[in-house]
Amino acid sequence: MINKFLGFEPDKDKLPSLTAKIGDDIDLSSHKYQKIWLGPNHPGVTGNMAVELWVQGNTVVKAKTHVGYLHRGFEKLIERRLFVQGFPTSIRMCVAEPDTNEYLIATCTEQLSGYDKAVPEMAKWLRMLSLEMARLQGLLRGVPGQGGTFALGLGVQWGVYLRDLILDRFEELTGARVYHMYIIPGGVRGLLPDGFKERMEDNLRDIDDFIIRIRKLMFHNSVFKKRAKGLARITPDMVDKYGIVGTNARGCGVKRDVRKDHPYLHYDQLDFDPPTDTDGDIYARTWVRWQELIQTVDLIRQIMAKMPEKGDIKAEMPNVLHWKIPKGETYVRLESGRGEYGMYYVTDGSAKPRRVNLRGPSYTHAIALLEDMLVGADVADVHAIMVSLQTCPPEIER
Amino acid sequence: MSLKDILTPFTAWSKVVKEPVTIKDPLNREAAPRYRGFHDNDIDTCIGCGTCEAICENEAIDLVPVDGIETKDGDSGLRPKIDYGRCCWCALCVDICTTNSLRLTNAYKWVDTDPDNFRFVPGVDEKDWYKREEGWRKPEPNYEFYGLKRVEMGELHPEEREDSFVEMIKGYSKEQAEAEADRCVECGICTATCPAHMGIPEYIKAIRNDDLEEGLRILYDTNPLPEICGRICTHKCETVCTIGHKGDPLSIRWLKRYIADQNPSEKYKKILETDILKKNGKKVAIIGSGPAGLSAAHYLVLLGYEVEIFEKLEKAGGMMRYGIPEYRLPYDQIDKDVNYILSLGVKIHYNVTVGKDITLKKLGEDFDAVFAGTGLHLGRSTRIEGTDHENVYQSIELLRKITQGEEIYVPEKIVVIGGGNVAMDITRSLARLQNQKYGKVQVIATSLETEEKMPADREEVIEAREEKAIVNPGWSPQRIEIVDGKIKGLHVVQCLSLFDETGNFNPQCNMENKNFFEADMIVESIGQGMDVSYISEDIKEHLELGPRGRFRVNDYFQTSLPWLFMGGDTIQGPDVIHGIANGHKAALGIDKFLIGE
Amino acid sequence: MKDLIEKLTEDFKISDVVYQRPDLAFVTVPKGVAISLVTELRDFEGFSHFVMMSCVDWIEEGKFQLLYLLHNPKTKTDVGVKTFIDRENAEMASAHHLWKQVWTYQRELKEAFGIDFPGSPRVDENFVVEGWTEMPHMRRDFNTKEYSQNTYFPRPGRETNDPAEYMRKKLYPNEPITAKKQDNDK
Amino acid sequence: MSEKDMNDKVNEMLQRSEANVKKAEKSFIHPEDEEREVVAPDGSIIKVNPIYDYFSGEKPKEEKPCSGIIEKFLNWARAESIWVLGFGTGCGSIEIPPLVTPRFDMFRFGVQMRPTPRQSNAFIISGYLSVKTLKRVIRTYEQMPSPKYILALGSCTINGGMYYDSYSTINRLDKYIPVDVYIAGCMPRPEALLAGFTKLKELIKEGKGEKANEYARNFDEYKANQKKIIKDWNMPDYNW
Repeated sequence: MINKFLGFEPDKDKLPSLTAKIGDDIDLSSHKYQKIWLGPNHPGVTGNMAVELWVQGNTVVKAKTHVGYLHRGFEKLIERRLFVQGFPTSIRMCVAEPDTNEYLIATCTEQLSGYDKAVPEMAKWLRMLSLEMARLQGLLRGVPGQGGTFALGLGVQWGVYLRDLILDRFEELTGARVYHMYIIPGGVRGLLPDGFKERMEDNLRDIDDFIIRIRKLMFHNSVFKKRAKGLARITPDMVDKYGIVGTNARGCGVKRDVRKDHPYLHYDQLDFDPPTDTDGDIYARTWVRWQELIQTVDLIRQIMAKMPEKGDIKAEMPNVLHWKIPKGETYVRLESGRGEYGMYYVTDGSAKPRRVNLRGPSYTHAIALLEDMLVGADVADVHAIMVSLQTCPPEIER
Repeated sequence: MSLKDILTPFTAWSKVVKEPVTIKDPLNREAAPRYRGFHDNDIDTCIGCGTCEAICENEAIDLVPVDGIETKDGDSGLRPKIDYGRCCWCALCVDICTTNSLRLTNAYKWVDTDPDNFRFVPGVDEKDWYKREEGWRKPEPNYEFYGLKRVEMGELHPEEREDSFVEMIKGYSKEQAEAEADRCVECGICTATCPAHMGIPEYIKAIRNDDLEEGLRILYDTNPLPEICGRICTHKCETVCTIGHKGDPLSIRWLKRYIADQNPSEKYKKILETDILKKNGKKVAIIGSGPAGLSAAHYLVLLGYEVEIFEKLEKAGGMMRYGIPEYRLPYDQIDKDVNYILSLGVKIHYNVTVGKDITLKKLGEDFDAVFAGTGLHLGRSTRIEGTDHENVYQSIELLRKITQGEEIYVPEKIVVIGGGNVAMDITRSLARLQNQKYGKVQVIATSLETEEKMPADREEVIEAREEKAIVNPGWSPQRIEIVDGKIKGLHVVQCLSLFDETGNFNPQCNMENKNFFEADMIVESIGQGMDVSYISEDIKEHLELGPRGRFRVNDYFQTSLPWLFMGGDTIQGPDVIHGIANGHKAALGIDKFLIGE
Repeated sequence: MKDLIEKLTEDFKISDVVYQRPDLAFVTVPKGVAISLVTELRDFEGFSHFVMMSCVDWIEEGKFQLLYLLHNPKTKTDVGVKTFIDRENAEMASAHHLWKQVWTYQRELKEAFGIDFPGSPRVDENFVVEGWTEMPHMRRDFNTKEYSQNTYFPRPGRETNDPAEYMRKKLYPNEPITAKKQDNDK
Repeated sequence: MSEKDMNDKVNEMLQRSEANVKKAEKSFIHPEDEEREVVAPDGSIIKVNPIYDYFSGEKPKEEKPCSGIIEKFLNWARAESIWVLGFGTGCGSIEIPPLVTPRFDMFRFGVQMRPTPRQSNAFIISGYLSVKTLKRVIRTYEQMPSPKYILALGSCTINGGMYYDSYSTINRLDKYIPVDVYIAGCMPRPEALLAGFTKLKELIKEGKGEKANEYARNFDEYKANQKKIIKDWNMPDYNW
């Protein structure tokens, strides 16, 4: 109303109609369209990637995702490395939740060499702990980060601080802040340090407080509600068509969670139920993630209560320098904060893998799905849509 | 949307009164105690084995020589140099470090303007973080990257073996050998210590790859007696094995034996590609068919020489056959190695004593060169009171008689003087004979050296005790008590030290602490001397003498008479592997002398 | 799962079935029927979730192995449909009409292995590398280390010593040693 | 500028562009960047060559420092207001959020993030650079106003790091753009980054933050190195 009074409200009727469809050749020389590159050097994109947008006025009519800016050729590099050398390389495949990569590569090698039964109990619980901590630190960035895309920076400030506390715990447990290199084929690389559980509990209490506050700040916020509700809606029939997984699928009521569907480690001994919502828009997805935040905190508490006090951390295995795995192939998956995260692993009987292929959820979310979802969206919402799909470029290009 | 949605976010203002979470001094913040920061290395413990280099997936580690660290047995003299333009701080190098010398401190700050500075040798180049105690060390417990426990070798049980001369070590099966070979980290430190410089990591690798023919080829590159060495080698390599710093050293000897055992002798020529050998028309004579002589013969015949061996006794093998009891080295295994060498075209004359049946001078005239590997076949005496009694024997003499199948005098109580491997051999042989004869054992082996310093291999002592022989070291023999012409026993006093400050042999004894070992028979086994009676005086005067009464030879075991080469126990050792190494080197020396470079 | 595969074996000439886990099986089919098997599994057997598509380079046999990994959300099982195609002029029928994300995989495989998928949208566009003139980078015969050293030049000034070789030079330079044998691990 | 001069300039640019295209085996110029003739609104036909028309192809110039106390004052001001470009080029950028949030709070050191190169004078190369990103980094770097500084994080910028054998990432950053400060670590902690900023401030105050001039001085050499690995050079030589 005010806008109209001041004359800012664009008269939609005067704009040319949206004639272009995805796949059509858009003739830029017709002067009806403008091309915008969002990224790679743009604070609004998720990491070092780019989206090429064709816009008509404020509306996107065509989008193309460009990746490869972070391409390091991991899959090629791991083919050159011994089985034990794979995990420091693989962990860098995704910086947002690095532990998932080490778990995958360790489990693949264990399954193919037959040592998966030999992994000690203690190591399994510690693996779960580090995976859940990784999920927690990812969510602490991700949930308020969605608010950040709508210019709500305060939640990010809180979230990043709390994430840092979890990184401190990681540092105590694993010896590193971000690239933990903790889960290795056969086990893990250390027991819990003294007093870890108490300090973790302190942090979890802070996070409990944060969860309440972020709810008030984001989900009861008129701006957030107005912009996020109804935006970038995923419908249940899209889930299989696009291969949507994780919170993006759960946001529209399709309950898929690898932890429940294919229980790995000791997830079958934990009491949890993956949260879902029905709307499928950005608000619903963020709401699911917020519930997941509560659940992850609870899971960490459960794990710390149920895990044994002491035990072996690594299985007895052959000399790592000449470890050979017979010919075989496998696919291992886990539930990362972004959804099903898997690895296809092929061995050929030598001391090095034949092929390693990572299946990141962003591979489908950020290319096929994002490109289609951006059509018709406002330019100002592009960033929000990218973040809501949990785009993580390194796992696309690897 | 309601008014509530507009007002609720303002609750965030309640944080305004909270204490800020900002770290006051972030530049001096300590990292966690387990943090993987910059490297430190205890260079005195480090042996430069290069395992850290092998496991580094980023090729961040170089091995470089360091001032003040010498290359010696068991220490390559190299130390890791780390390139921080490569490192990813995964600490695999720390986890696999064979000596636990490498670690990561929790220091993490290094800012520089010159990219070439980010390389350093931890523990050597001055860095301010070495004093930090915190940091990453190898995780505990039971966190190992290679097996620390040796694969158990199957042995005959003491009860089964104590009265028989059947070989007591069973040998590895394929699975056992591969499991044991898997523990090797391929550093190659052992190669320098092996007198023959065998390609140990290479043949262990051949076992891992299940390519035993390749393994045999590697063995024969430097050692033509693998069956023998695989059983009785003194395995100096195992004393420096890097795996031994944290766990049991690799049983390199048994692995060598495994390769030799698994290859049938009739296939040797095909595997080793020695069906057809070229000839160069020159002739070499070899005196003695011990390890040195056989080794020299083998490499000479490969080089194209016509080789003839002159052996005093009725069978080839020298001390290997006549000095080592059958339960350690069965005669058919000696035959396997010897027959292969003979099958290459080496001629051997048995029962020919040089100096008696044929003179050395004659050999020198008939042949282009002569190699003498005559060995130490004269027993040494303690020369204490009573050693001239008829029931005081030399061990070497008894062992030869046992091999030759002669009946020897075995009374109920025996004392053996000596703490070396030969003493253990005779002790255990006599114990077996006693068992066969009386059904019980009473042999006492005593030596000057204390238990820790006994020159015999540790397992020999343990096995001797398992066979109920008594090993009681640390006593200095004083006199043999003889009553009515019969030996009653040996008087000993406690021995305190063997060498004085200058390192000369000068035993110090505690005369107060006495002991008496009852015996009907005394065996002396305190070392052997060489018999040089085959060298006539006119030749001897041309030969220069070196230290410890041995003849002086050059690097190629050439004496001052250019056509005469000498090697084996008379020059170095005494053990088999030195003999083999000498023979090989002398063969090359003869080739150099006769044909030139 | 076993029943299902047995049921399909004859129609689709399935060979070489490997049950890697109770919930994961790999089957091999001829090149011509791979897409129809994938379609059959999607439409009639409930394998509605397309997990991934991958390629393995079996250079020794001159073959590329293509893998279509499908997931059945109801029975919670996975089937990997494998097919082998020639390495020379590698070409495969496109499956982009079955799932929306498949063309991305095909575009990546075209760039990384040089497998053509005629008809797949944007299959010729660059995916991750830009201005690439060498052979497709994921092929086994592309030596990435050599390429990196020749193109990006590691910082000079590094040299290393092999402990055994160094000890030989220092302690026994003239002794006979084992001749260097070929590396069997390669 | 007369019409003749104009034509000469256009021709010269066209020739340069042709030479450039010939050098590469295949043309990497995007269709919209190709030189072409367009019809202006008034009906006249204009030749355009977007790559050279929109940017300067001129070499950068060395800038002489002011004298004495003025330069000292300027250096002090520069050192206390390091504005970092918010371009996360690699994995090290995950440690930037902790720095701009309360826990480590780099604002108190006079460091802040800016969204565009035009407003920044410091560039954090956060780890490895793929060739594709390097091209953008060069372009971005050249758009930053002088004096400008580069902080390189981690092993990857020094000697390739753990991607030393990757076909996609460069090994040595200093061959392509000049670097002021290297920070060891993979990746460096926020505290180490702050130490890096402290070191950079010291350098600037001492008048040693002269890498932008070094780039201008050795421009040809840097360009040659860059062009050796960036095969599709579809941008002008200097684009500010």
